[in-house]
Amino acid sequence: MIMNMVQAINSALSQEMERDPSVVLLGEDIGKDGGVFRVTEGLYQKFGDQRVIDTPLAESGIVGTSIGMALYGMRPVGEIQFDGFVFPAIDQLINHAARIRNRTRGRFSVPLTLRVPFSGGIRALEHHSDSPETYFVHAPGLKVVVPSGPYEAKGLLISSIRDPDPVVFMEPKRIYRAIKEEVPEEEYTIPIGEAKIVQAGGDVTVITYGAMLKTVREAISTLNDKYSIELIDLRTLSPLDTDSIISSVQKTGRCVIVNEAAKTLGMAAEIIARINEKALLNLEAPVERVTGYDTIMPLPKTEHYYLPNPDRIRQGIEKVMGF
Amino acid sequence: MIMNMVQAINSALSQEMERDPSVVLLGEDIGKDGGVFRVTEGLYQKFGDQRVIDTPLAESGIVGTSIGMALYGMRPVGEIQFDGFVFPAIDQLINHAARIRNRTRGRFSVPLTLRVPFSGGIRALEHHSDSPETYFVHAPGLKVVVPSGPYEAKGLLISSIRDPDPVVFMEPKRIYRAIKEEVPEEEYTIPIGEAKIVQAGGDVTVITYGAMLKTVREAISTLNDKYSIELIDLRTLSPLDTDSIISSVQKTGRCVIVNEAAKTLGMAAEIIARINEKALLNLEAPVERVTGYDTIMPLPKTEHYYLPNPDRIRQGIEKVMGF
Amino acid sequence: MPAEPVKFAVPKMYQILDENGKCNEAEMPKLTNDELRKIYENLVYARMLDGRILNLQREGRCGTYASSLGQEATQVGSAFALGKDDWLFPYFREIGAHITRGLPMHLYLLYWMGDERGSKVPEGLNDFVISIPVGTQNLHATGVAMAMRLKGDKKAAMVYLGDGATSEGDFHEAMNFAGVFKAPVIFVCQNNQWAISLPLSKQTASKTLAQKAVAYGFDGYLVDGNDVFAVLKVAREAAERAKAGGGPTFIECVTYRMSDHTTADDAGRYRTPQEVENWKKRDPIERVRKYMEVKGLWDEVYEKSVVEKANKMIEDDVREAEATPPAEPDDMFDYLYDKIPKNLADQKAEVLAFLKRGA
Amino acid sequence: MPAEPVKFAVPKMYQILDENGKCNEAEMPKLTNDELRKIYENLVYARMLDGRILNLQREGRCGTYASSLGQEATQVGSAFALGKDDWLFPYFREIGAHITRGLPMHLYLLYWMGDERGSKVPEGLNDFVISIPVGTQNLHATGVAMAMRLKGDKKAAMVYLGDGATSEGDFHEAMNFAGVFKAPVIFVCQNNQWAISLPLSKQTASKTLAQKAVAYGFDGYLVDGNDVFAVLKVAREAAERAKAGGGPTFIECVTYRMSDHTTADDAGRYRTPQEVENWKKRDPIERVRKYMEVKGLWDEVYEKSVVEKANKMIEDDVREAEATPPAEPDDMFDYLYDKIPKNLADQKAEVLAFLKRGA
Ligand SMILES: Cc1ncc(C[n+]2csc(CCOP(=O)(O)OP(=O)(O)O)c2C)c(N)n1
Ligand SMILES: Cc1ncc(C[n+]2csc(CCOP(=O)(O)OP(=O)(O)O)c2C)c(N)n1
Ligand SMILES: [Mg+2]
Ligand SMILES: [Mg+2]
Repeated sequence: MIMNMVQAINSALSQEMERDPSVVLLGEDIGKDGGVFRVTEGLYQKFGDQRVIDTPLAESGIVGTSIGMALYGMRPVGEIQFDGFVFPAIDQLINHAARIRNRTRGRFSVPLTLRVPFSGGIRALEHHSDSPETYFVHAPGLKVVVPSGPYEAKGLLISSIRDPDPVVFMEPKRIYRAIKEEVPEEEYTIPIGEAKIVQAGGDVTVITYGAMLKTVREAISTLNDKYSIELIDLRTLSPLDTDSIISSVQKTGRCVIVNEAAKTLGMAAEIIARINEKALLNLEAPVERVTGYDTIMPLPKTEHYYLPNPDRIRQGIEKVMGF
Repeated sequence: MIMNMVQAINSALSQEMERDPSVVLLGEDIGKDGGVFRVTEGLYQKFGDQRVIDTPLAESGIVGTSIGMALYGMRPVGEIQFDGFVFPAIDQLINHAARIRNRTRGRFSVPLTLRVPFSGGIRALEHHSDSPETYFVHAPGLKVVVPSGPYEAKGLLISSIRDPDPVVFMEPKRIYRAIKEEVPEEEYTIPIGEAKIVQAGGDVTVITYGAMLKTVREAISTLNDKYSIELIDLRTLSPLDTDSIISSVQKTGRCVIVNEAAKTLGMAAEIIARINEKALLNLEAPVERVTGYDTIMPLPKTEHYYLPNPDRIRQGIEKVMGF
Repeated sequence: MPAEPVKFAVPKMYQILDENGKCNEAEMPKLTNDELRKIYENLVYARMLDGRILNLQREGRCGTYASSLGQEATQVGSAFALGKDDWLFPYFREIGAHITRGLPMHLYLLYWMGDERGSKVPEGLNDFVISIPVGTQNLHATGVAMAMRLKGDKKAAMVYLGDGATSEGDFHEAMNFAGVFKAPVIFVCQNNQWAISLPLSKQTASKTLAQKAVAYGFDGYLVDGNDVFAVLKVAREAAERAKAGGGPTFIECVTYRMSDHTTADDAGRYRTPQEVENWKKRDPIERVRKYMEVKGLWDEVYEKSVVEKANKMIEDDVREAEATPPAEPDDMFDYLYDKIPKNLADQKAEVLAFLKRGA
Repeated sequence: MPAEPVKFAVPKMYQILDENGKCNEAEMPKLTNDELRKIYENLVYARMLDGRILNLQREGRCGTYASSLGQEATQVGSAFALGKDDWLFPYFREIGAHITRGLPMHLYLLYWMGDERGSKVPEGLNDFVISIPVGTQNLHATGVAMAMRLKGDKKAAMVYLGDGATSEGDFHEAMNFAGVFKAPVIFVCQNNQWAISLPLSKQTASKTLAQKAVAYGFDGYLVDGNDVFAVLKVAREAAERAKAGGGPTFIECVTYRMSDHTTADDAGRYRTPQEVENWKKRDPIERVRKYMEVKGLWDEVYEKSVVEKANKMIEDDVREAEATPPAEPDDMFDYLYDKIPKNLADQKAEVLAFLKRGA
């Protein structure tokens, strides 16, 4: 069935809720309204207000009570309305959800999934276009998953919900409806922790995730004749699939990493550190970072200056190729 | 005058409060009690409860009201009692303090200093030994300063208080009283954004900051005869003094970075990324990370397994030297 | 005597001017005729500009926008109680307050059009900028008020929040700090019954928002938010009390969000047209008009002049906002810190070089 | 009528057993003599174990510790109201509650000695682990209670918090969620007058903590926290109400922290010995003893047996805790996730190799 990402996520939620009565949704406006992005559309009508729970306006409350529900054996799927509003919940995520299994030596655990629409490019309001993945990837005990399209979204979300540990599931809102593709109607899972080689190649490795995959595809569409490009979609940011990255870079010797978040301590930094550790001698050129800047995501009128775009990505690829 | 770091910070606070009536302190138990680490000892008695303000138990409240005070022209110096309790304040720090100058195009600014005792090694309770610097360094608009001893602490704190932008001043609590050294009684500043070459050398660059400087010194004390080690104390994590790092690594070709925070997306990752960008061809060996693990800081009985220690650091140095 | 829970009686809503324009003159705040007219004109300008922005949005000339329709009395009445030296902290739905304070409204437009320069409030105007994250602004206002008190300045800070915002932790911490430090801050809660799709009854189990002040040891008031005089009266007394050292006040203004939450929302999904219709009868402007008519302060000629003047201002606002030349990419680097750090300067140079090459 | 603030009368404190052991029998909760004795024995064991831990700390055999001295009635009385199926969420000062619930107390010791295995609560015991971050546990308990309600389980969750914790945003959000979702959760606030060095009067401007429940639309009770029967009575009724679908209850237990905040604190810096002396007269155990004596349930022989039994248990607790072999470094990797990810397995292998080399 042809679906966009909103439909794919909706389908995953709906099927998991049918399969497992302990799956409940919590969030702001996810009920009758179907969520501000309509991701939960129809679920309230289908499962009722005991399974699709409109919460008061309080993000720490959403995550903190989800932790409680998870302790009691449920599988809460929380929604944070926009990236910028995850910060009030960070204490509950990092100091609690992420630590409970470890600190109780396995006695308690928190099978919580937190959905967070993120990243820019939709000309949204302030605090509606941020890319906060670093905050979660740095925190031990969390898993961080980012789909790059409808097919990935459904399979990864189902895996996240079934995962026995807390997963931050980051949804690149820019491609909520921008990509349509065949998505199986039945349930399926995509393993967490495994990157995907989207396109095999031998000259240069391009690594990205989320909405940027589309942008990278666009960028390399005009370079594919010139270079043999290996394109990797990380899919999971934590735990990071180091092996896939390393074997690719060992083969190509050149690497460009694209992430929309701020450059300093963005995902690209960690990937470079791991390449440095395991494939330094293979490198023919410095690994290139094409990322957001170390500044605040601008308001709509100038957000295009901030976002990595095909031109900047191509420039990055040319740079490593021409080194 | 010989001072430990607690005394040096106290002296900086006291002198800045005398010099500038707009400097006020806010925090939990900083008044009569003098702070849980006694850093503000005597200041309440000297300046009164209008300048040394015991707040209710609420970290977001401390930072949020400090922002307001700063908007009104004061220079608030907030204290978070322990590292683990900065998370409830992260929204106010990252979404507000860090952004106000930018979003108002300079009309409003937030000259706030937030003191955060951090890192482990003092056999403290849960959530009392964390190293959250990544969360601040990744956030555009913040400055992040970490002293490594009494002398640095006084000069850097005075610079931080006078800085027109929000500074997270992270105090390595493990060395609060462990290092005593000559500290001028009068006021002086140490510029923010400049690393310090603690020891010049040509074979290998060792980069660290905070309490780890002491541990690194201990580690290399037995290696200084064997290798010519250049030791860099970052002092400021954001903005990072890239130039000092790069020129050192260009010279030595070998580098070990020591940080106590979790490895993935810890400071070392960003430093490696920058070395990769500007000094890749100078590298004779992969840059080595000696860091905390990607796990939760253990409780006191096993924290020694987690903390970088002289042996691990020496092993790291030998590894890059023997590559 | 068996254990009894804390007892509490739900308060009654304070009103001066009813839905039909009937006024309890004994309670009227002191206002000159000029002031009365000013209030009316602000209400009208607010509503008209709001409507115009909705149109601009539909035409693609403005970004997502949060309309104030129906809440003008709460906004104008409260802001009118402030002096020039007082500070105002909006959230994002206060067109009437901004107008009353004298913000050049082309800036407001510019902001919603997606340009940071819209938040560059003119020097001398003590109005902070819009807060998109719900609830956080309460702490900023409280901090400013704490500083006022520390400095011995006889001023007050006023902060706006929605009914939904009362659920956030920051609201609680701000209320508590305000109470403890007797900060001269006035919390103006625009209880417009909805937080996007969440009705008040699901936002909190407490019968009124005003009673939340009980938790913090200071006064809460329940006021008809569609009655500009009641809002002004209570806000003015709160400001006076604040400046006299009496500490904070919480004012629940009962009003209604007549429009969708924002232009990105469709309220038809979660509430009945009937409900909206019912609230139309309680329109905040209509009743002022009726009142002024009785007083001989309103007639068709006056109305025409008010509308014309507003239209003229609105045209100027729109023109000025749209005539603002596009921002430079430099801006995203230049305002982050007082002085641009080297790393950022390098990134800026990269962007500029990249853009030059592209051109 | 002029605008009037929300009115509210400060409640009176509920008491059954006064400081002299005088009891209002009409209000006594139903208790068999065995139960009475159990309560007394728990109080004594709690106090003695607490004292023993303070000694261990002084001897360097335990880490920083937060004493419960003086607060035993609040803890034992409230926890006694729960059934086995109910859940309990402590903060970090609930030795009496843990004892009452049947936690093997060597685990409690192990935790304060700095070993995560102390938080490995035995299966079947629905007690969550200590929360060092103040206030956060309120949301966890509320979430568990929400889940109980969703599943239709007739159970309740009880959560402890200090007076200081009422200032945190998470407390507010938990209270609000609890109210909205009618969650069967009982908030037991140990108002021990101090939050480290901050007296209650600087923590909040509200006269009582009980009245904070008004903000959330459910019942708050003000109870003598040094009266184990009053606490038990109110907590039991709250638990019954919760299980019957009546929603949450907030109970302020007025008590006193007789010791320093923790062993790292010196309360002499910020409070007078006089204040502590005054509270000694309101000791929570003394009055139960007097009451039981009158009832013929207490004499010196009994007392001796109680103390002996407690001593014996304490020796066992200490022995067992100290006999626990040191944890392996593996543990810091093995429990983070259900399955150890590769990156972490690599780090673990590194550590183990490193340690082997060192040995
Ligand atoms: C911290 C945070 N969470 C979520 C949002 C998304 N959001 C924007 S407005 C809104 C509802 C606000 O309701 P209310 O406070 O009643 O104000 P109103 O919009 O009704 O004026 C929500 C949930 C936000 N802006 N900030
Ligand atoms: C979020 C957070 N901030 C600060 C602290 C440090 N701290 C530990 S206990 C405490 C005071 C707690 O007071 P209260 O809630 O009254 O409980 P009590 O200790 O009196 O039992 C503080 C400030 C903490 N543990 N967590
Ligand atoms: Mg509202
Ligand atoms: Mg207390």
